[in-house]
Amino acid sequence: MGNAILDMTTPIILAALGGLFTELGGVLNIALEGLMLVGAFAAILITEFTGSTLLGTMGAALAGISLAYIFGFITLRFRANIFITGLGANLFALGITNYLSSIIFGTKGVIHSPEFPSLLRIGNYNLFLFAAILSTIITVFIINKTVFGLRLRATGYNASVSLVRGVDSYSIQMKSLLISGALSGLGGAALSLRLGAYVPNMTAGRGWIALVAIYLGRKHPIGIFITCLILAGAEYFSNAAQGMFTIPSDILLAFPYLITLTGMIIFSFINRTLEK
Amino acid sequence: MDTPLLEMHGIAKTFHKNSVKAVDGANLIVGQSEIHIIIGENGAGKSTLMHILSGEVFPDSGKIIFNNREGIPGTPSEALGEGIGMLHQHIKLIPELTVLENIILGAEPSGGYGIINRKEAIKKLNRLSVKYDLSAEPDKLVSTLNSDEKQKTALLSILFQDIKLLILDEPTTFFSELKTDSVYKLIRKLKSIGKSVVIITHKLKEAAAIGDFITVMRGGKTILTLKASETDPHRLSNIIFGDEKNLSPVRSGSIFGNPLLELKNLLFIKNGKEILDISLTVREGEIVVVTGIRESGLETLEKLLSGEYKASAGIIMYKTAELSGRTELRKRKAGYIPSDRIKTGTSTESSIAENMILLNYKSFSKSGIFRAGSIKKFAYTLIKKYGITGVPGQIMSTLSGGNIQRVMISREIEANPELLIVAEPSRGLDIKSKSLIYNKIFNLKNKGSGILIISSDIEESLRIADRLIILYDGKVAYSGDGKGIDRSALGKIMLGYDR
Amino acid sequence: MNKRIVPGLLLTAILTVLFFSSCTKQTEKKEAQSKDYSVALFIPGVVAGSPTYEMMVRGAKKAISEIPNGKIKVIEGGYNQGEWLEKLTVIAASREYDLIVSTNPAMPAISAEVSKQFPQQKFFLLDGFLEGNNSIYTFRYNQKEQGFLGGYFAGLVTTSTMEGANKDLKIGLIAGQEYPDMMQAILPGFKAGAAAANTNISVDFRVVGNWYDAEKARSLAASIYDSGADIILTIAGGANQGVITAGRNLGKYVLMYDVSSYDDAPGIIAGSTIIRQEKAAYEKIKEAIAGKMKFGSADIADVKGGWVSFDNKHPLYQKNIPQDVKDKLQEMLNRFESGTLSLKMPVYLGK
Amino acid sequence: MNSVSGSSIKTVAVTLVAAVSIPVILLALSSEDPLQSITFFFTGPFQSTYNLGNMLDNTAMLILTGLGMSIAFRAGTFNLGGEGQVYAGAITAVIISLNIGNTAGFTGIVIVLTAGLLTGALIAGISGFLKKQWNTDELISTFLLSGAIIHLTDFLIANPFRDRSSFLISTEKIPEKLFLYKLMGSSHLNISFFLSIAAVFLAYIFLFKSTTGYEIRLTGLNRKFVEYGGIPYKRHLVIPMLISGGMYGLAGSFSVLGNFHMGIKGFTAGLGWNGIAVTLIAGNNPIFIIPGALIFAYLEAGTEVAMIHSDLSFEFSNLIKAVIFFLITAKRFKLRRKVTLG
Repeated sequence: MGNAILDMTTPIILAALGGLFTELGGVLNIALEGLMLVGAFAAILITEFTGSTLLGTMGAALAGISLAYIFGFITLRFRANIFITGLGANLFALGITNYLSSIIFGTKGVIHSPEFPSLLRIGNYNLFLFAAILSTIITVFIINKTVFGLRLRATGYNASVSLVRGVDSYSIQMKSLLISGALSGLGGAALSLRLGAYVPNMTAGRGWIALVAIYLGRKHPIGIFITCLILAGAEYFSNAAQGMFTIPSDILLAFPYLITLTGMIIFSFINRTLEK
Repeated sequence: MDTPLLEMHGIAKTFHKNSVKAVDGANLIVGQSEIHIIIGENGAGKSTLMHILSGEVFPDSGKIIFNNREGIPGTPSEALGEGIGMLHQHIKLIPELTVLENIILGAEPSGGYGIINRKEAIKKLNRLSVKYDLSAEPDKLVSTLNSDEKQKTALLSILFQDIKLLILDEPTTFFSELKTDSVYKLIRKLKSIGKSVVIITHKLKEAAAIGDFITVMRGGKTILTLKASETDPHRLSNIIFGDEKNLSPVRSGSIFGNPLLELKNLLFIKNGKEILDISLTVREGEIVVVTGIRESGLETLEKLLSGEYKASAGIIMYKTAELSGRTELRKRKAGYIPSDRIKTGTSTESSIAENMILLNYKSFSKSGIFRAGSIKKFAYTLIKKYGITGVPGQIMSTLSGGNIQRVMISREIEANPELLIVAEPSRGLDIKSKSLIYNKIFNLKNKGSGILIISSDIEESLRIADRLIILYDGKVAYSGDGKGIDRSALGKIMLGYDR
Repeated sequence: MNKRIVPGLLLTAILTVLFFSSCTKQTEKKEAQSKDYSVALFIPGVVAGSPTYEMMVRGAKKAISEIPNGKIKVIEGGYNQGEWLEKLTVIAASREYDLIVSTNPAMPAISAEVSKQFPQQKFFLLDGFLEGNNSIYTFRYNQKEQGFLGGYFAGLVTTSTMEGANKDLKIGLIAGQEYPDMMQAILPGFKAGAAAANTNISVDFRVVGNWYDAEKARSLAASIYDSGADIILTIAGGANQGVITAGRNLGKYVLMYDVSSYDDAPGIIAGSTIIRQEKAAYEKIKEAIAGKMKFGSADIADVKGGWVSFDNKHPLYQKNIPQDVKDKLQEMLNRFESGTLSLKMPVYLGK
Repeated sequence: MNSVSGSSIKTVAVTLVAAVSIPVILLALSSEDPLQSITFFFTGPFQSTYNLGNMLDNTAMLILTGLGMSIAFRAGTFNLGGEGQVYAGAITAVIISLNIGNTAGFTGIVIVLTAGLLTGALIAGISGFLKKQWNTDELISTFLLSGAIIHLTDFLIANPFRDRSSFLISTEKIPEKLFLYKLMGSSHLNISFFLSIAAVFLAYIFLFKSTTGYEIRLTGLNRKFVEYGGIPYKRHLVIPMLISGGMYGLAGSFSVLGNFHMGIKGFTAGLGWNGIAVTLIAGNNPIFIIPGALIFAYLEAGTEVAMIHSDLSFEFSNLIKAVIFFLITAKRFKLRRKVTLG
């Protein structure tokens, strides 16, 4: 069970950590979903051609970075509304992956091959889990101990003060977007490489869940990690419940949302009570 | 003579939002190790000119030569890179970060790979602390600091960057009155090690006291530059403001009525520490001034009265009603001019008219819908009465700082409150605006309203108070009519010598 | 304020001009209509990820490519069922197509609705059932039999001595969503088939919630396998991939539906039911072109007619499945093909 | 959010040109007969009254959802739960419609619309209440609540209210007496179009001419100021949410009475997200929501027609929409100035 939950949660942790960087930099990144999707696609595409999951993984990060760059360039340079460009980035990811896949593979559908190299595993755990744990620790370090981390937080808290202090918010926010692209791309790779296949739309809302995890995790890497585990636990419970009870599946599908919401309400209630 | 450190020629800037020429062909020359004062009325263009120098505003035209290099800084980061740093009138710190993080931001000592070298940072900070006599606790969160500590942190943050020219915007507004001396000391110290300082102020005395040169600005133009030692303050005053004497407020005779506001043993305790313990009464027709140095509890008193803080013990009486819990003075139509004019006192993205009707907006409506005509009329009346440059529909953020304040003051005073609470009445105001606000306050007093002023400006306090209360360390150190107390005696009480 | 209204007015003006300019175009278009056969293939969803849609597209294209001036247009209608009627109406209203081809049990009712407005428009609908509308011909697969074959085979596997089979008499079915055919034909057929192999077999039925969340399908499958099942029938579109991955990771079996795809995961995909969708599209559109399509009637395509079957010819099947299982399945297929056994496909969903 | 304002005519023109020319380029690149695709893309929505009517009906829905969002934005809150609120409003409308057989007609329509509106309002109101009571982040709570509501509505349609004689996952048809009066041939355009235009003006008056609107806007701009002014602002964490959700719910019930006449699984999908897009395109100004919704509906209709008549494919319609989303709110097109010292 623990293994299953950890497996379910890795892609979301990676994407949420990516989103944390933009969130701390004061950028509402709703494009996590699209960034994951291009990562998932690139991972399969490149692994398919090179036969190496490592190259595929790197390709996924690069694909995430590329989309993040387009998204960031338009949003930050042209000062377009980040919410709409974020929706745009998600649509773009869907369109471009289908388009490329029809050019390259002659199908807009599922991409897979039987000889797909399997992922490296250590014991029962696949490498992405270690990547997620490592990323969490590195994120804590970057945020608290590096020049970039300090400038990132400063920009997010108050961009105008940071600007006066000589911090170039454009470059900081752009970097944070690129990092979120890389990490979300990895999250996408964790999803598709483990499956050995790319399915259009396979991220299925995980980018949004990652965004929720950032807020529920109080914008702290460790908090996010724990939140992701809890969310995956809720999902696991709902999956298992389908086999145990005769509850209509639609109601069970609503469960993870309700559990998360309840958790959030309890959390804010406790917070408010402590404040008083 | 050496070449000057800074030359600015023909600088002009029009803000598109309201097409007002903020700076209109200004010139400025600042030498090496020179203290240069820029003086002028609110809205004369001083701040804009300096914001252009610090890279925050990009001019429409003009030429800047700094340190023998010509060019215009595109961003504050570029200006800082060249050695130009600015300390703003409103403290620009990030409360969620620690003191050290705030200080090193933008000039972080790096230990390679982009990792902050904390040891090096602390070492440099300690060196600066000793050199300029400014202490700091590096790991404290800025949100937990008192205003004095915040000022030190802000100053250190500028000094931490290696600058050649420091711009100070209204330093004595920024620092409490009695800290002025230490500010002067600091400025002279900077000069002595070869740095230049440009100070924006509208205070004549300040200009004369420490400046080497004084440049006067009016209507966006630099009208003349003088050597400070050769300047006669009265002549200068006439150049800037016209005749100062006529503008000075006069205390009027007083008949006091019933108590309006009574604070009975009002106590505020934070983290087990007693921050404030005060009793006072404001009667009809009375001006009560509470003064003290910054950390003496003035801010806490304001926050208790505004309802932001909840009193730990004691009673607040408004007329005959006892207000429990958080004060609801505002709901009882008490007037209140907060010390934080911008964030609290105005809605900067709303129009002048919308800001003006805040206190009685419902009276401009019929069954929930506004009558546009009467709002417009009201706004025009206030604009005229308070000499505001603008039209009712104009967005506040396009106004100059002085005009923003006038809008707020007009609103509070025109509501004819029975009780008016004013925090730091003269902060950031030029003499004209100041005298306007005093005249309005005296009018109100003469109509029988009670007025409570919370001010760290000593002279102002002495001049206008019917009753003077001096706080020291959160406690009342003096309470009386203020007669027979001169400036130096007052200073001693404020610093706790005369207890 | 006034300044900002300008762009809005500008846009409204542009749109108005476009409107009037296009009105004139409309009249020109009518003459340009071709007399040759043209087909619109309306996909209720997207082709991506669906082998059955791909098969239909292939069959239809092949049929059209065999006539000189044939025209075919594939139109993806998206997943929102609410929009299908509107889109189909637009297609019919264009009067460009001699025949609209589609597939889905819901399409007959929608087509009948469109037919009220455009009676001359002909429809050929796979996988749906409607009798008596002279514009519509339907061709429905007997999915109850198809589900039965799957269930029977899964039952044989779980009771077999195959390497991945355990002692628990448990099998699984994962569906993308709960939809009428699933609940009333496939699942009952699957259960009946399993019971025919051994009455004690229980079926663990779970739903992904969509047709693309392969990761969720993977964890659902893992959960089913963990609870003792050794083979899962997956009918979840693109999400099938997740079930295959789970099967591969745990060394269990997967049963495919509609399309034979043993090569995708040799040794893991133990069996596959099939429908002859490509052949159906090809042959029936040829009929329509020749003017021989029986509009107004509804055909049921079953195992006996050769439209529904189980792919037991594939080398991987031959190699991996024990002889006794193969024999029993063949025997069952024979019973269907000879007509000694048949299951009634529910064609109307009574209340 | 409030900074969405005051773009100059020049940037609007550049945006429009870019938003129009980039799809043209994409179409030209992807299509075998670019001219045909482009023609269909731009003139398609006007080629028949059916297309035009449907586009305008879609515009009406987008106006309502856009208004719902803009009121939330003005109050400084964020309603990410539009999808669920529209869907729930719609299913309520269906359920009520199926159960008031005898009160059909005008009264019935009013009852159904009110019920839909209240459902949306209630759902969004919960998030507003949580915000007011315990400062629960409404951005996340609306999103999560909507996620759950969507599945629960799916359940209602697929189970208790399912029409088991239909192969669509849908409810039964509502009584014909409740259908809204149609305006343009067989298209879906109906009187809700006028009602949504009226809603724009009501919203405008509410926001800019009423005392409550004044309180709401000030709360959105500067909460400290409102508190300082002695305005009881806490209810303005709830009221805008109620209005916002109400608009969404109303849009849902309009689409039932005017267009679908039954509940179909997932039938209102997209309206919530598109409402946000429309609001942001309109710079949060209720009046601009009309052209904003029109642009949006026009684009959707254009791609749809082009998909049906030419060889434009599904993924390309996504790409075109993405590009337009990228550019439509751009405020300036010049790159950063590069003037440095030295």
